[in-house]
Amino acid sequence: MYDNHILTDVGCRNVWENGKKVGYGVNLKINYYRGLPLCCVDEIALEVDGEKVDPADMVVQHRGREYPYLEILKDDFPTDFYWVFGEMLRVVIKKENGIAQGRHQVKLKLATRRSYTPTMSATCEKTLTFA
Amino acid sequence: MYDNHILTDVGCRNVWENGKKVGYGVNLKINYYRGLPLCCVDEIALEVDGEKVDPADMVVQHRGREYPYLEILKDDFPTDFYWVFGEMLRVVIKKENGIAQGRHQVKLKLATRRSYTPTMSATCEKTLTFA
Amino acid sequence: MKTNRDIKLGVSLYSYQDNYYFHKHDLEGCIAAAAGSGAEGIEVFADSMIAEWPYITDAFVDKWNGLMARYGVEQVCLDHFADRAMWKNKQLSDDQLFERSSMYIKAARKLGCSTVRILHNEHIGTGFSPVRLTDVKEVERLLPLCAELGVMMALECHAPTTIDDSIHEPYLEVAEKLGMPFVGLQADFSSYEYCFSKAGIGMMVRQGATEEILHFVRNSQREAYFNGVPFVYDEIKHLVEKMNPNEVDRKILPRIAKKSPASYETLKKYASKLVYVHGKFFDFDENGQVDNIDYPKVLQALQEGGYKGYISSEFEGNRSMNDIGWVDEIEYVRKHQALMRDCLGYNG
Amino acid sequence: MKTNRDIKLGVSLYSYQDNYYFHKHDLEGCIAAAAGSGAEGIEVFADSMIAEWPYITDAFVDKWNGLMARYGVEQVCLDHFADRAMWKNKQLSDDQLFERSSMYIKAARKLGCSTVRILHNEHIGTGFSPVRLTDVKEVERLLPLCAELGVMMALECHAPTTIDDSIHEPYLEVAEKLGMPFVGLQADFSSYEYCFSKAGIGMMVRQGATEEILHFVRNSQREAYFNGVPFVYDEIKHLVEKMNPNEVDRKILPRIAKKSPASYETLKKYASKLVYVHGKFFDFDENGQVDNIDYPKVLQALQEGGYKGYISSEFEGNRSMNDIGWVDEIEYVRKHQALMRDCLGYNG
Ligand SMILES: [Mn+2]
Ligand SMILES: [Mn+2]
Repeated sequence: MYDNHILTDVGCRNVWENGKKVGYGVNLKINYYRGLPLCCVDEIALEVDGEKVDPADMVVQHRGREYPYLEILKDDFPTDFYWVFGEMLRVVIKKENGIAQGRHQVKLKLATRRSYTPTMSATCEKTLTFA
Repeated sequence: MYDNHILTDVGCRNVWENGKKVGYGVNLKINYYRGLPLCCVDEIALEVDGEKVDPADMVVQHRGREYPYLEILKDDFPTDFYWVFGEMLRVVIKKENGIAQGRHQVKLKLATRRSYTPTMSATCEKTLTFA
Repeated sequence: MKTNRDIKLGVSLYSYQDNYYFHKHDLEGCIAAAAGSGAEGIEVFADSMIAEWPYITDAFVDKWNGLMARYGVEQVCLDHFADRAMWKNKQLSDDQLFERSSMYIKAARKLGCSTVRILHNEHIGTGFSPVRLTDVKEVERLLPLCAELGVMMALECHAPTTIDDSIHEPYLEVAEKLGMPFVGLQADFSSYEYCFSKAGIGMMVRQGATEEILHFVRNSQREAYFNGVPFVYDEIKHLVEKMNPNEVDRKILPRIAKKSPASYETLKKYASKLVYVHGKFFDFDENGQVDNIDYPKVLQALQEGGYKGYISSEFEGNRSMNDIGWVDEIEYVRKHQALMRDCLGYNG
Repeated sequence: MKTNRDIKLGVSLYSYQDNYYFHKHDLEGCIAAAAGSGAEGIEVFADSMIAEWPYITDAFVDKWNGLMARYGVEQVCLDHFADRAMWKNKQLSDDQLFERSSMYIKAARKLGCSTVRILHNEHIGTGFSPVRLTDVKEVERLLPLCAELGVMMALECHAPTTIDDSIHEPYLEVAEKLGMPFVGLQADFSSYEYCFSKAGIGMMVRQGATEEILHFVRNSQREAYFNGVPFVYDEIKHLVEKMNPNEVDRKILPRIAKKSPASYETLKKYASKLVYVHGKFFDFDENGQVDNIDYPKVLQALQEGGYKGYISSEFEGNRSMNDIGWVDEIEYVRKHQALMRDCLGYNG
């Protein structure tokens, strides 16, 4: 659901600290008709210019807090942090020197677990300009 | 400037009070590369389904306050209420029973006074669905 | 606009999901859209349109009640979900699922909804859901809370099941056993589809299906229905084979060729016992009728059977059409409400 | 990335206006884009990207300085406007305009900008602006404040004027008279256009102009420029007439056919006195050069003339291309910065 829209170009850019690029981030929207707890994210898989992003390098930013991506996949992660329907979830990839400014081919696979339907996976591929 | 975008379909709907429709509103975006004080609005002219909206029926909603449209055109209207660049200005047309829900042809002429260029007028016509 | 009719019309805000997802309308805008369609009841998915969910603050409750007053509508139903597969390798225990279900029921009460659409284990039959949903044992545990709060659990009977499918009966029996009549049947018009909607054809074709085959099968379904005979796919299968179905067709056909409407007689018989109804629809035909559900017949059965309660518009065509552009959900619901009023004789 | 070069490169956030208007990037995103292009200076339009304008809270100042530190850039210039026609039937008095100008200068100081692009009365020559902008008298009144705060007023000399146009001189004279050297000349590369950019052709054609004629005139302009001879429209006018120009062409041609670059020699002569420079551009050609301004020549003149200060990218192609779709401003500025670094020998 919403496959064409789960990968957005909003806020697509490098992340800086003290004058240096330390990563880059993209904003995702949910592939379902309602919001879900973060712990119901089954998979966020990113490929940039044909190269798989290491899940260990990914952090998820949500309502002013930041969680290592692998953390939200763990059993007993809190059930009350909702990825709100229609709102963006920011995924930052930690990487020294970030990503070269400009256009990159980004592929996202987003899988979420739902109540009564099996885990649904949406895929979206776009050329995004990273600021 | 931004002619195609000055008339938006965001929040396009009837306005209700106590279970009754008392008007309808549209959200506009500015036709310039910066924000302008509300008093620099030279004209907001609306035509709905070919019929001109009476300027006396229009109110402008801005940062939690509401001004009769004709008020913002008056000399000495405050100069520090900015229509922020990229943000929407809500125009509500007071009308008993509002507008019939559904699609209507809306034409907007928006003219703004600027610093060094003559008053610029943008026109936009769209079919909008009023909720 | 509030009435005192036996059958009242509502809108599930689910119908406006694209407007919300793409930020055209916020919760208030969706309620305004529902009220503007002429509906008097609101069904809300807390998971979708209450941004602070799973918490509901007093401030939100006040805002909510204010919206109900402003738009002259009433809160009717809140949708419950059963996210048991909460973690990758671990599921909620029955106790935990019970806690979450209680949360939905208390939220319904806070918002003044007399009904919770409960996601019971047989919602879409058996064998499809990957986890055990809210089963009879859970419902039994929830009944005292529902009785205390006065909230009815509506068992949404969605295709491929029907309201008279015996798989829903144990829920009613447990309520009877406890003497707590707070669980009841909810019809969803998906059970009354006599063909598949043309809303889905475009998307199926974009996924690789053969347009001619889809139209042929759909027309055969319609012909059978309007001739009053059952549609049997095996009877046209040889004709479909001649049209050279590809692999996508072969995957899709068994699913969409199954359509046949549940009995209107049964609906009439059950009508007075139903606690809620979903007026599901996907698209209209050239005559302004829902293009795969016989609304005049379905609504007649409900009316003649003495249904008392809400029928809420549940537009689902957005999902099969929004991959290629904007679907005007507000316009769809407006027409749907007008059609339902027509069928029920409310326009005359 | 901060350097201690004589000529530093900046970006006017004006370049990212569509990203901001359409909510792709907020102020921080635009600063990140500028920093990512390799620039070390930021020019900001308070009227566009400071949402609380005309007020600047301490909280905003802290955020701003934090952003400068995070992205390793420095604030360079804030743009002043002269909205004298504030009301429909009444204009700001000179006193009121002075107050507003002071507001911009104080804002620049608060944000750490050493320069204010002042919208002086001869910015785009005379006879076009509907009101008297910030004239010599106003600038004279502003000089003491600028001297006190250490803020330089940059007189942006935009086409059709040039830096050596005598209409700018009275401003410099009044500063000299007062012994307050806080007003200076700012070059804008619009003065160095040797043809019109192809960025505008699409829009002009969409407005009804004849594509063949536009290309013919543009090619004639380019031919003349690269042959080192002045472009005289009258010499090709009879050829244009044979192409049957329509009314739109006749309206557009006098405006776009006027292009001829100001003198590089003069630019070199003035370079060491300039206080700020706008690297205006609209589009690139196939070779990665700006398609209507001779950047190698212009930057050579500035460098050889001993310019010390910022050249800021000012992308304006968005305005002539965004009526038919998204213009990738970030990519344009990135290429522009790379081109300027090339021209200045910063890449070797
Ligand atoms: Mn339903
Ligand atoms: Mn400039």
